[in-house]
Amino acid sequence: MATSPIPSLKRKQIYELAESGKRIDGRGLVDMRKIEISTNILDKAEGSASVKLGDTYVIAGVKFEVSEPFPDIPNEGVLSVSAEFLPLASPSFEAGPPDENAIELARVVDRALRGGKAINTQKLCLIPGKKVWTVWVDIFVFDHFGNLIDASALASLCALITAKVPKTEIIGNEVKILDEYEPLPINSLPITITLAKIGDKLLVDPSLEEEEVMDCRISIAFVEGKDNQEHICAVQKGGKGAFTYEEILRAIDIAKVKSQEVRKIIPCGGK
Amino acid sequence: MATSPIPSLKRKQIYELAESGKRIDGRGLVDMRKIEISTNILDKAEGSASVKLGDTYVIAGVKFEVSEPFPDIPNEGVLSVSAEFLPLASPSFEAGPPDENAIELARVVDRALRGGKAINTQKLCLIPGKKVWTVWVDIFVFDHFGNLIDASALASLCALITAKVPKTEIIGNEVKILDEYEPLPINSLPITITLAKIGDKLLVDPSLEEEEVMDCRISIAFVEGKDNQEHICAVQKGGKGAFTYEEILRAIDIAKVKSQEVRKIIPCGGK
Amino acid sequence: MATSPIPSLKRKQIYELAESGKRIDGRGLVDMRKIEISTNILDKAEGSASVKLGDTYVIAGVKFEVSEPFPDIPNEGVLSVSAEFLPLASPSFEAGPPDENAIELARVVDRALRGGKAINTQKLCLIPGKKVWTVWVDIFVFDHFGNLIDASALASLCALITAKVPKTEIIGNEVKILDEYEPLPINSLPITITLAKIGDKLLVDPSLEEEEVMDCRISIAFVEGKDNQEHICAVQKGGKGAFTYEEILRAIDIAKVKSQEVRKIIPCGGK
Amino acid sequence: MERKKLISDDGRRLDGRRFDEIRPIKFKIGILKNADGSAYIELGKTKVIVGVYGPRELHPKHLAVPDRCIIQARYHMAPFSVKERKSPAPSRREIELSKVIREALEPAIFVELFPRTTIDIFAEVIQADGSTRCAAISAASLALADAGIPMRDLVASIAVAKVDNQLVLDVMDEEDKYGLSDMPIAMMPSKNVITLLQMDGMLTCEEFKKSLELAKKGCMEIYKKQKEALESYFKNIKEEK
Amino acid sequence: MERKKLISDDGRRLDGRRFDEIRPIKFKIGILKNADGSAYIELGKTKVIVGVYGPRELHPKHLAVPDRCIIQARYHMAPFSVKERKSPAPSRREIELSKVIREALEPAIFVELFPRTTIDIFAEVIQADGSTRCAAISAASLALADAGIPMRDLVASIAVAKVDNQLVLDVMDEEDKYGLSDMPIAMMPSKNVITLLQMDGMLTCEEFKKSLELAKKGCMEIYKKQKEALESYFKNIKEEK
Amino acid sequence: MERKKLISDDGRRLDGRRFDEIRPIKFKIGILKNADGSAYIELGKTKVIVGVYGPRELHPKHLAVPDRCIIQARYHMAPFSVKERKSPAPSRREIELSKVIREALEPAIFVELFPRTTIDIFAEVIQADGSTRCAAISAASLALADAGIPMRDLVASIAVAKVDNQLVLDVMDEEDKYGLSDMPIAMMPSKNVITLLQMDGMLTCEEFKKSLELAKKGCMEIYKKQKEALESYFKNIKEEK
Repeated sequence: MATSPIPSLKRKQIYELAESGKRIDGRGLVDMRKIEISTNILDKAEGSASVKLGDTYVIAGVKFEVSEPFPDIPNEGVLSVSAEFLPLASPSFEAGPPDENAIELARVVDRALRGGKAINTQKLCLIPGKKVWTVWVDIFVFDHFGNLIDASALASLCALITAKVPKTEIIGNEVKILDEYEPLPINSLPITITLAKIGDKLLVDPSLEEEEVMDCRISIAFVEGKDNQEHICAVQKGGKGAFTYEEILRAIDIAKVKSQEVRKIIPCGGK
Repeated sequence: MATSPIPSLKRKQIYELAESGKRIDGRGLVDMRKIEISTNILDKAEGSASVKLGDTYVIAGVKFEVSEPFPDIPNEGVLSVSAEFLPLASPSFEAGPPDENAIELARVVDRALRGGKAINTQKLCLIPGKKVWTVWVDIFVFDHFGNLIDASALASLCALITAKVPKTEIIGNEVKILDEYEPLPINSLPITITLAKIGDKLLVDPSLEEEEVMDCRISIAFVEGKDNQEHICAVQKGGKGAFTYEEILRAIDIAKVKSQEVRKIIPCGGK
Repeated sequence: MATSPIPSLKRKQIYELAESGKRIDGRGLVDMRKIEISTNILDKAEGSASVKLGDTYVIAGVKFEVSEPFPDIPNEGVLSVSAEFLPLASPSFEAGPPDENAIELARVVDRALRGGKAINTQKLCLIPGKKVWTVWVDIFVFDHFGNLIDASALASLCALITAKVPKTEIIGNEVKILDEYEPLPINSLPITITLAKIGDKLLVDPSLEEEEVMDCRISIAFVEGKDNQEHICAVQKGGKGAFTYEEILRAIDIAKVKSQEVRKIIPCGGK
Repeated sequence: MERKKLISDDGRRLDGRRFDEIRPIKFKIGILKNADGSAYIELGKTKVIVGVYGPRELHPKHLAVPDRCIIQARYHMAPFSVKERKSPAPSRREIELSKVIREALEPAIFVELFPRTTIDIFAEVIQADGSTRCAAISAASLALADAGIPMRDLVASIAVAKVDNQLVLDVMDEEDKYGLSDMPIAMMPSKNVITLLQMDGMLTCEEFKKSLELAKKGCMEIYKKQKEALESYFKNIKEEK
Repeated sequence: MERKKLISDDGRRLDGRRFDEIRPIKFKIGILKNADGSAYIELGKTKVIVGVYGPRELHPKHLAVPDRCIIQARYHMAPFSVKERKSPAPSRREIELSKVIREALEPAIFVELFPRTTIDIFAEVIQADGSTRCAAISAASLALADAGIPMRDLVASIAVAKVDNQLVLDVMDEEDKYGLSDMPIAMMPSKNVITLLQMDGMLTCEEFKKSLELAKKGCMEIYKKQKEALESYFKNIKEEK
Repeated sequence: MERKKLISDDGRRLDGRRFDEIRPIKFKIGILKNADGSAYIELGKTKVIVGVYGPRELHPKHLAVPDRCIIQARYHMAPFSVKERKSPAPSRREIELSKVIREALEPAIFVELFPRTTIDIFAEVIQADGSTRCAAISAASLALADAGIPMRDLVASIAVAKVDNQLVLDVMDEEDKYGLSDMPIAMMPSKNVITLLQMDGMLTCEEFKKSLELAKKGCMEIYKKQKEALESYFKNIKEEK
C-alpha cells in the first residue's frame, strides 16, 4: 500500500480530538461503527455472509472439499482461511497475489477461529487418517474503510455458523457426497476487536483515516469458555509503534466488553 | 504488446485503399495470403505441422500423455491447447508466460477444435473413469506478420490429422504403451477464418499492418456437418471497435466460402 | 547482479600483479585461501557442514525424503541440489527465486557429485520402482567473497559424508521410518577447484575482486578412481572470455594437485 | 453432451422460462464508496459486483498513451462462486474474458477525452450461474456511468444458447453445460452495433442468424432495465441533495 | 492437542528447565563481513543468523520516503532447519512473520535520521526449535547496533506458553506444538514498551496478564545478555585497534 | 548406466557413424523475417531455430552499460521437442544453458561498438536429439552474422562423449543418456580459443585431453559448414539484388 495520503493537518486533528475523547466521525472512543450482517447471501457457497462495518464491506464464503488430513492430526478436518484485498475495494489496492497485509489478516482470522476452537474439526473427519473435510473460508474485501480484521473475522464466523456440510456415505475408502446437508458443527463464537493507539488513547474499531495516522493497533479475539467466562484466543499487535504494558491491559478490558456486545448481534444466536 | 508503431499516414493509406477495394500488399479484400503447409516435420512429436500464411510462420506439435479424465466426462480424452508467442517472432514479443493475446489465441483454437468435434475424444478413453489420453497441442509462433489465429488453427488441425497415437494394452488398472501407432481418430476439419474491419470494409486474413490499424476483427470457424452443410463452430470478436449486425452476417458469408477453400488444401484430404 | 563496482585502477593492479605472479591479498597464483570446515553443525538436518574459504561463508544442509524414483532409473535414489544466494551475503544479492548464477552453481555442484558417483544411489532404493530416498542438498551462501562454487561443492560434500540416513522397515508397499540411523553410503570424494584467467595467468580460488575483473573461469572436479588415479568428473567454464587449449590443460594440471590437497583436509578422512 | 433434457414438452426451460425470456434481473448502482463508480447485478442466480476507478494516473507511467486513456479490465471469480472451489489465482479463462470484456466496453467510452490516464474496471463474480461475462459487462456499463465517464451508449449484454435444438435467451449454467452452443453478445443498442461476440458449440448459419436476432432482443431488454436503474438512481441522488 | 505430558511431576519441563527459565543463550556479533551489521543467536537449539544492510539507497527509487528511512525485514527458514524439508520459497507464515518482525524493530530505530533510504534486515533461521521469531528479533537488534544504526533501545524478545496448565517462559518446539497457547512478545526494556505481541491458543484474562509479566521478566534477561554481548564485542573491537 | 551397447563390434555407432564422424548437418540462414538475423540448424535429428534482435535499446534502461552492449540469450525447448512433453516454462537446465550459451557467444562479439544497447539471442529447440546447446551456438553464430553484427570469428560448437570406453564425436541423445561422459565445447576456430566447455561423467586426464582434441576437430568441421552456408547465403542475397 502506498504512503498515507493523510495530510499532517488531519493527523493533528485526529490526535487532538482523541485527546479530548472524541473522533472525527463523531463516535466516542470505544464506540464501534454500525454493523450490518447478512448471512446465506449466496447459493453456491455452502456458507456465506457479508458484513458492513460502517462503510467497510466484506464478504466471506465457505466451501467444503474432501481432502487428506495433515499427518500429525490424522483425525481432524482442516481449516484454511484466505483473504483477497480486491482492487475495487480501495484506490491503493492492486490486483495480484495477496500481499503481507492480506496474508496477516487471513492468518489472524484463522488463529482466532482455531484458538477459540470455533469449529469442531474432529467431527469433520470422514475416514480416519485418510479423508477429512477441508473447510475453505475465503474473505473478499469490497470496500476498505478501516478495520478489515474485525469485519473479516465477523464475516468468516457468520459464514461458518450458517454453513451446511454435505452428508456423506463411506464405501470402503471412497467418500460419496450426498445431496443432503447438515449444519457445520460449531463449538464457540470467537469475536475479534481491534483498537488503535492514538497518542495515549485507545480507539475501538478504527476508521481508515484513524488507521493511517495511528501509532499502532492491537486485535484481540475472545470466546466464551465452558466456564461462561471470556477467554482470549488470539492477539495481534500491528503497526510501527509500541504499547505500554498498561495500554495492553486496558485494551484487553475494553475488547472484552465490546466482543460480548458484538457476539449478541450474531445472527440466530450463533445457530 | 507495445502501442502500434504505424504512423497515421500508413493508417490513412490502408483505409483509403480498402475504401476502393484494395490492400497495400496488392491483395483483393477477400484474398488470403499464400498458404504453405508442411506436416510430419518432426519425429519426436506424435504430430506436427508448420504453416506459413504469407510471412506469418507457425509450428504446432502434438504430444500424448496418459492422464486422468475430468470427473464430469469420465470416458473422454482431454484436449489441451497452448500457445507461445516466442520472443524471436516479433520485436514486440517478450519472453515470459503467455500473455492475454497468446491465451486468447489458444482458447479460440481450442474452441474451434472442440466445438467442431474435430477429434473423437470418446475413442481416447483408455480405462473408463480412470485413464484417458490427454492430447497436448502446442502452438509456437516463429514469425508474426498478422492473423496468428488462422495460421495457428490451421497448423494445429494439420498436426492433429497427421498425428499417430501409441497403441496400448490395458493390464488391470495399468496402461502399457506399445511401440505401435494408429492415426488419431478425426471427426471433422474445422477451419478458422479471420476478417478485419477497416472502415466499413471487411478484409480477409489481415496482415500485421492491417491488424495494427483495424477497427476490430472477427474470427469464424466452420466445419462440414454430416448434412454436408457448413456449420459454425466458433466465433470470436476481437479489438476495440464494433461491428454492425449486417457486417457480422457479411463476415459469416465470406468466411464460409474461404473456409471451404482452405479445407481443400488440407494435406491428404484430411486423412 | 549489478555491474562490477571495481574501478579500472583496481583492475589494472590485479592484472599487473598477476603478470608478476602476485595477488592483491598476498597469495601466490596457485594458493587457495584458508579453508575452515565444520560438520554436523545442525541437529535437525540429517547432515550439515559450513565452509569458510577465506571470508566466503557457506552452509550446506542435507535432508532425506521418501519419494518415487524417476521412471528411467527405478532402482536408484534421487539427488537434488539447490542453492540460495541469501540477500544478507552480498549487497548485490536480492531476495527472490534463485537466479542464473545460483542455478548454475547448484547444477555444477550436482554434476560433480553425480559424475563422481559420490553417493551410492543404488543403496538408496527402498522398494524397487516404487519408493526411494530423495537426498536434498541445500546450499546457503551467507557471505560472498568469491569462488562460491568451490566452497559450496566442499560444503555439500562434507554435509553428505557426515549425513545419517534413517533406517526403514518395509511393510508391503509402505515405508516405515525408524528412529535409528546409518551413514549415507559414500563412494568417492569429488573436489572442485576453480581457476580464474587474468591475462594469461591462471589464479586458483579467485577472490571476489579477482572474479569481478577476470576474463573467465574454469571449475574442474576430480575424484580418485578405483585405480587410485585422479579422474575428472565435472568441468564448467564460466564468464565472458575464452581459454586457449593450452590454458585448459594447464588448469587441469593445477586443479588436479589442488584437489588432492583439499581432499586431505576433508573431516574424518571422508568417513 | 446432451445428457439432460433442458426443455420440457410444453416448451419450458428448467426454471420455467420460455425460450425468449430472460431471468429476473436486478441492478444496484453506487454500492461501493471507494470506487469512483460501482454497480451490482443479479441475473437470475448470477451475481456480479463491478467497481470502476478513473480516469486516473497510470502507474508505470511509460504505459500511458498520449492521445487517449487506456482501459483496463479484470474479470475475476470468487472461489466460492462455483460448485467446486476455484483457486483465487486468475485462470486462462479469466484472462481471456478480461480481454473481451475490455474490448466490449471500450467502444462505448470517449477515450480521447482523457489522454495519458487509465480507467480500471474490476468485475467480481460472487455467484456464477451462467452468462457471467454478460452480467459483468451490463453492470460495468452502469458502474462507468456512475463514475461519470462519458459514453456513446450503454453496453448491454446477454447470451443465447442452443439447447435440445431450441435457441434460448439468457443462458444459465446447466444450459451452458449441457447445451449445444453458447453465444454471448454485447451491444450498444442505440447505435445498433455489436461490441462482444463469441460462440462455441455448433450452429448452422441460419441458427447463428436467429441467435443474433434473439440476442439483440435480449440486449434491448437489458438496456431498458439499465436505463430504468440509472434513472431511478440519479433521481434518488438528486432527491437526497 | 495435549497428547504429551510437557511438565513432569516435579515441575520440570522436557529439557529440565523450570517454568520461568530461559534456555542457554549465545550471541555472536559481527559474524558476517559483507553485511553492515550481523549477529548470530543460539536460543537452545534455535539458531538464527541476521544480517543488516543500510541505511542505503532504495532500489525502485519511487518507494523512498522523503522524511524517513523505510525498514524492510525478511524472515526466512532454511529448508534443513526443520524436521520435514521446507520449500525455500517464502510461505504465508514467513511473510506474516517478516511483517511483525519489521514492526517489532521499527519503533526502536531513529528512522527520521536517514530520509529516502532503506535499512534491510535479513533473518535466516538455520535451525528451528521454537521461538524463532523472538530469536530473530533479539539477534536483529544486535545486528542493527553492529551496523551503527542509532536506536532508542535494544529490542528483546521471548515467548511464553501455557503447557499442561502451567505458564512457561521461552517456548521450545514441542511446547509450542502440544501446548495450549503461544505468546511471542518483544519489548524495548528500558522504555518499558511492547513492540511485538501475538498470541494464539486460549488464555483467561488472568493468565494473559501473568503471561505478559513472565514475558517481561524473560525480555529483561535477554536484554541483559544482549548488552553483555555488545559490551564484550565493542571491547574486543577496541582492543583490536 | 551402461545398459545399452552403443558401439558395434565393427566400431560403428547406433546410427552407423564412426567415432569421429559428425551427423549430417544442414544450415539455413535468414529463415525469419522479423528477426534482425536468423538461422536454422539440423544436426542429425536435432533441430534448432535461432533469431537475433539488436543491437537495440534495452528496456529497463537502467540495465544498460555505458561502454558496451549487453548480450542476452535464451535457450528454450518446445514441449514437443522431446519424448515426454516438456512444460513450456523455463527449467533450471534451460536457465543454466542460456547462461553458458551467452558466455560462449559473447567473446566473439565486438560489444564495445554498441554502447548502451542489447543484442538478444533466442534459440528454440524444436527437436532434441543430443547436443542441442552446441547446435544452438553454431546456429546463433550464423544468425548474428545474418544480423550484421561484427564478430571476431564465428563460434563453432560440438560435443564429445565417452561411450563403451570409446570417445565419440557429435553426441546424440542415446549416447548422452547411456554414455559415460558428455563434453560440449565451443570454439572460435580461427582464434583457436575455447568459449564453452562443460563436462559431466568421468574421464581420465588423458581421455579429457583426447576429448578436447576430438572436439577441436569437430569444431573445425562445423566451422567449415558454417562458412559454406554463409558464403552461399550472401551470394544468393547479392544475386537477388
